[in-house]
Amino acid sequence: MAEFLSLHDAVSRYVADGATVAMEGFTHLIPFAAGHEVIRQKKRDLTLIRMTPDLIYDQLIGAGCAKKLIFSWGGNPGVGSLHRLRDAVEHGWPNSIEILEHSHAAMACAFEAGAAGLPLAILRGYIGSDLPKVNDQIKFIDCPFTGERLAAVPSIRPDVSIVHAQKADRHGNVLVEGIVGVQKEAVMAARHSIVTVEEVVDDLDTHPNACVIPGWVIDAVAEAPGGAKPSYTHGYYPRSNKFYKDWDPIARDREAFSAWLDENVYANEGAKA
Amino acid sequence: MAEFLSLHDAVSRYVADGATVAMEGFTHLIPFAAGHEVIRQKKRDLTLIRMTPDLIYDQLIGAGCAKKLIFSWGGNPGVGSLHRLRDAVEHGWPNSIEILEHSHAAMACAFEAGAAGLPLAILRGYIGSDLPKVNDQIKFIDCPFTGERLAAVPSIRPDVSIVHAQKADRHGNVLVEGIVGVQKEAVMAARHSIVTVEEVVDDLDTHPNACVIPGWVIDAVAEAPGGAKPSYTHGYYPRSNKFYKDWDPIARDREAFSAWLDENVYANEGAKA
Amino acid sequence: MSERYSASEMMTVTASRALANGNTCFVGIGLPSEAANLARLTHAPDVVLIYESGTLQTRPDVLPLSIGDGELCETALTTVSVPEMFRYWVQGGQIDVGFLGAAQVDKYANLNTTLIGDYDNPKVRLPGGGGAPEMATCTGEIFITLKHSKRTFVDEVDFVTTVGFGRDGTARDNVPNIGKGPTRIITDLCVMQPDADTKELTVTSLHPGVTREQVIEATGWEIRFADDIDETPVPDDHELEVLRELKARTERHHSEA
Amino acid sequence: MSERYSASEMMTVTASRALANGNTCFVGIGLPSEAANLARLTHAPDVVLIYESGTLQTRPDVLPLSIGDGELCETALTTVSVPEMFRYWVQGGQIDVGFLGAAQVDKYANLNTTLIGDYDNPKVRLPGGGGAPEMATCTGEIFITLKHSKRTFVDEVDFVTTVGFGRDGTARDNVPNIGKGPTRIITDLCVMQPDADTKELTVTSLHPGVTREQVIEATGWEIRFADDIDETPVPDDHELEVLRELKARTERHHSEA
Repeated sequence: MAEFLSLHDAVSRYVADGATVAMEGFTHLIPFAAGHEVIRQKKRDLTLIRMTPDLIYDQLIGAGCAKKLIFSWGGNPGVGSLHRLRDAVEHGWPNSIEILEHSHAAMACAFEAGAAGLPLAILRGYIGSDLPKVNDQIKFIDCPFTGERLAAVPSIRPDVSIVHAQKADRHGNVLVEGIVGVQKEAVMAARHSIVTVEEVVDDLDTHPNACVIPGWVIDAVAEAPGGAKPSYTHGYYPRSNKFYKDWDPIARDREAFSAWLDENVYANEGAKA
Repeated sequence: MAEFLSLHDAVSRYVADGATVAMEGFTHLIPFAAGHEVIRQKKRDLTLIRMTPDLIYDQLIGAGCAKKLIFSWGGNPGVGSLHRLRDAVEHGWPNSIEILEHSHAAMACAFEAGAAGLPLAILRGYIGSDLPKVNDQIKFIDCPFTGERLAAVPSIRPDVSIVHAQKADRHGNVLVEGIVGVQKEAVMAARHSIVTVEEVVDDLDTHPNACVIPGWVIDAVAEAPGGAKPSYTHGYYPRSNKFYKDWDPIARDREAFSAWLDENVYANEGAKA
Repeated sequence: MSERYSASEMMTVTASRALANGNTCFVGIGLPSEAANLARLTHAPDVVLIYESGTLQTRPDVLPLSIGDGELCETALTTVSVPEMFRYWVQGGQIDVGFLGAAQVDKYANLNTTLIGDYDNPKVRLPGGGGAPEMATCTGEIFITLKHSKRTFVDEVDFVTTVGFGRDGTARDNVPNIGKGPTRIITDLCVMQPDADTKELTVTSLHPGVTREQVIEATGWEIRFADDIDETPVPDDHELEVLRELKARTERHHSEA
Repeated sequence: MSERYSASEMMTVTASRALANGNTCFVGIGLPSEAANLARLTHAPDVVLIYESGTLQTRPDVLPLSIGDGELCETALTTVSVPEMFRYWVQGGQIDVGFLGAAQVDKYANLNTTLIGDYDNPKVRLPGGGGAPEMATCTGEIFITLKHSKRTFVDEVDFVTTVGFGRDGTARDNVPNIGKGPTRIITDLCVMQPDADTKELTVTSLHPGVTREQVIEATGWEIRFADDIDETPVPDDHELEVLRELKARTERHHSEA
C-alpha cells in the first residue's frame, strides 16, 4: 500500500547502494527530481536500467552513481551524444561502467514480461543484428508449433523503479496520462517502487480505461511539483527543448558538468518530510 | 482501410463457410447483431473462437453454423449451462462439434500473441490441470535463463474477427470503452475484421490513451445500433439480465429454440446497404 | 441451525470473514462474489476486489450476475484489458487471494468445472476452466466456498480443471513461483483446511448446531477431523442485515430488464 | 545544384515523395521525420505517421525534437504504451514503411548506430539501436535517408546494429516473417536501391546536376550504377514552400523555452 513520503525519505528508504534501479519515462515524465535526490544522497554502484538514458542518466553516471547501464538508446534526443555516458564508457570517468545493450523492442518486451511475472520475454527480434554477439543475455528459442526461431531475453525485475506521473489521489492511486511509455510495467515489475507526482488530489477524475496504477502496487508516493523538468508533464508544463540543447556544452566538459552539478543538485537540498 | 458497409454486406464479404471466426466481447459489447447476420446467411462449418461462448455462440451452434469451438468458459453467466452447446457436445444436435478447450489466461495470452504477430504465447499456466491431457495444442517449454517450465499455446490468428464498439468516426477509427476484453487483440490478430458500432460520429471526442482501433487495421465498419443486445454497451444501454435468465428454458428445448430462431433471427431481415 | 440466520447465510458470513482488510482478492462469480462484497461492506472496507473482466478495485452496489456487468466497470478504480488482467495482475503476482466456487471438489482440493463422466463422452458438460486454473497457482492463496453435498465433495474429481494439491497431494511440491493453493474451504456445514503434511482436506471448524455425522454424510470420502475442532463463530446482526440488504438490492436490480 | 533549392531540400523532398498516400509509416527522428511530415503536408495527406513513443497517427504542427515530444501525443489519434507499440504495431505487422536515418550504412544497407571502432574499446560511442533493429525486419519495407559522405557510406559497417541484407547480402533469404528490408536510400546526391540479385546498393537515380564522380567520391566502396539511371525529379514550389514553413515553425518553437 502506497505511503506518502518526502522524496528524500522515499529514496533513502528504497534505493540502496548496489541496487538495480529503473527510472522510466519515455521522453515524457522523466523523474529528474528523483534522479537528483539519488545523486544528492550519493548512492553508489547502481545498476541503472532505462530504455533511453537521456540527460537524467547522463547526470547520474557523471555523478558517479552507476556501475552498470542496461539500455537501448543512449543519446540526447535530437541533439547528439550523452557526453557523460561516453566519457564513462570511452575513458572511465569518473568510473568505468559496464554496459548491457538491447533494442527498444527487446527492452519493452522485457519490462512487459517483468510486469507479467515471467522470467523471459519472447520476440521476433535481433535478426541479423550484431547485438546478440555482445550481449550474452540475448538467446534464441524455437517455437514448438512452427519451428520459427525467436529471440528470448530475461525479463526486467528491478529492485526499485522510479517514475513520475501527473497526480495521485489520497489513497496513492496514480494517474499517468499522455505518452505512458513503460512506466506502469516498470512499477509492476519492480520489488519496490517510488512514484513522484505533480500534485495530490481528492479525485483522479478520469475515464474508465485510464492508465491508473493502484496505490497497492506502489511503495511510496512523493509530491514533487515540476519533478519531470526539463522533460515535461502532459497537462502541466512543456518540455524545455532549450535545456536539452544547452546541456550539450555542459556535458562535454568535466569541469562544466561538475560545476553544474554543484550548483543545481548538491546545493539544492531536497525537501524533507 | 475501413470501409463502411451494411452488416449484411460485411458478413457476406468476409465470413466464408469453413472460416475461423472470433466474435469477442467479454460480457460487454457482445456482437449479437453480427452473430444473427451470420445465422441468417446460413454460414456453415465455422471454427468459432471465443473466451466465453455466451448466448451468441449457443445460438450459432444451435443454428448449425459451427463445426468446432475454441473456448475457455462456456456457460450462461450467473444462470447455468449453454444448453445448445451441451446438446451439440453431448448429443450431436444439430451436428456434433469438436471442442478445443483452454483456460482464460491461455486464451487471453493467445489473442495477445496473435496481435503481437507471434506464433505462440508463453504463460505460467496449466500447472496440475488435466487440460493439457485433452488439448494437444498445449505444450511446455523450458526457460533458457531460469530453467522454469512454462506453458506454450499457439497464438490465435482468426480469418475474421467481429467485435462491437461504441462509435466510429468518419474515417472508421473506432472507440471501445469500459470492459474492453480482448476486442482490440482480436481485431489486430485477424486477417480481416468487422466492427459494428452504435453510431458513427464526426469526432470520437476522447482522452489521450483511449482504446481506439484505427480504421486502417479494420476492414469493415457497420452501423448497428443496439447491436450488442441483450448484452450491453457502456454509455448506451444496460445488459438485459432478464433475457439471460429467460434464455435458459428456450435453450433447453430444441423446438422452443428453433421457434425462437425463426421469430427473432430468420424473420428479421438484416438491413441491407 | 439458528432461527436468526440460515445455513447459507452462515456460509457466506464465514467466507466473508476469511478476507482480511486490505487483501487484494480475485473474485469468482456467485457465492465468492457475495462473500467478498459482504466483507467489503462490513469488516474489510479496504479489501480490493478484482474481477476477471478487467475491473480493478471495484465497489459494486449490487452483486453482478456476470463477471462483466456494467456495475463492475462503473465502480472500479480503472478497467484494464483481459490480457493485461491475466498477465500483469494474476500472473504478475499482484493478488493475495483467489476466491473460487466449483462444481466438484475432492479430498486434495482439486476442482472440477469441466465435466462429469469421460472427456470424449461426457455425461454432463460443465462450463470449463475460465480464470480458475491460473488463479489457483498464481495468487497467494485460494479460498473456496460451496455447498456441502456428496455430489460436490467427491473422493476424486472426474477431471482436474484447477489444481488444489493434485491427485496425491504433492502437485505443488518443488514447483517454483506457485501460490499456497487452497487454504480453506467454507461450506454451509463447516470449514476445512488442508492437513499440513498430507494436504488432505480436514474439518477444522464446525458451524454451530452441525454434527460430525452431518459432515460425514455429506462428504464423498472418509472425511477427517482435526484434533482441535472449533465452533465457527456465528454471524452478527450487522453482517446479516448488510447481507440481506445486498441480496434484496441485487434481486430487485436483476429482475428489472 | 539549383538556386531554387538546396541539396538538403532536394533530399528531403525526394524522401517525402517515396511515401504513398495511405501508407502507415514508422518515423525515425531527424531527417525521416522531416520527410514524412512533408509528405503528409503535401501529396500524402492520409499517410499515417507512427513514432516509437506510442503516438499513433500523429499530425504534429512542428517537427518534434525528440521521439516523444508533447506535440506528438496532442495531435495523435491515440497513444499506446511502448510495449504495445513494439508488440502489436511493429511486430504485429501493421506498418508498411519504416523510415530510418543512420550514422553508417554499408553496401548491403546494414546500419550502424552503435559505435565506431571495437565494441569493448570504442573510438566513438553512438546512441545504439533504439527501435531500428526490429523496425528493419518487421515492417513491410525500409526507406533510409542520410547525407552522402565517405564517413557514412562505408564498405562494411563497424557494427551491424540494424540489418539491411547482412554482411554478404543473404541475411533475409529463407527467413520467415521478415520484411523486404531497405528498398531505397535517399541522399543529398542520389537514390540507391538494392540490386535485385546481389542486394548491393546501386545508384538508380541522380539528383539534377550531380555527377557520377561526385557519388563515387562520396561513397566508401566501389559504387555501382544501374543500367538505366534516371534524373531525380526536382522539388516543386509548393513542396519547397511547405518544407520551409515547417522548418521555420519548428525553429521558432524549439528556441522558445
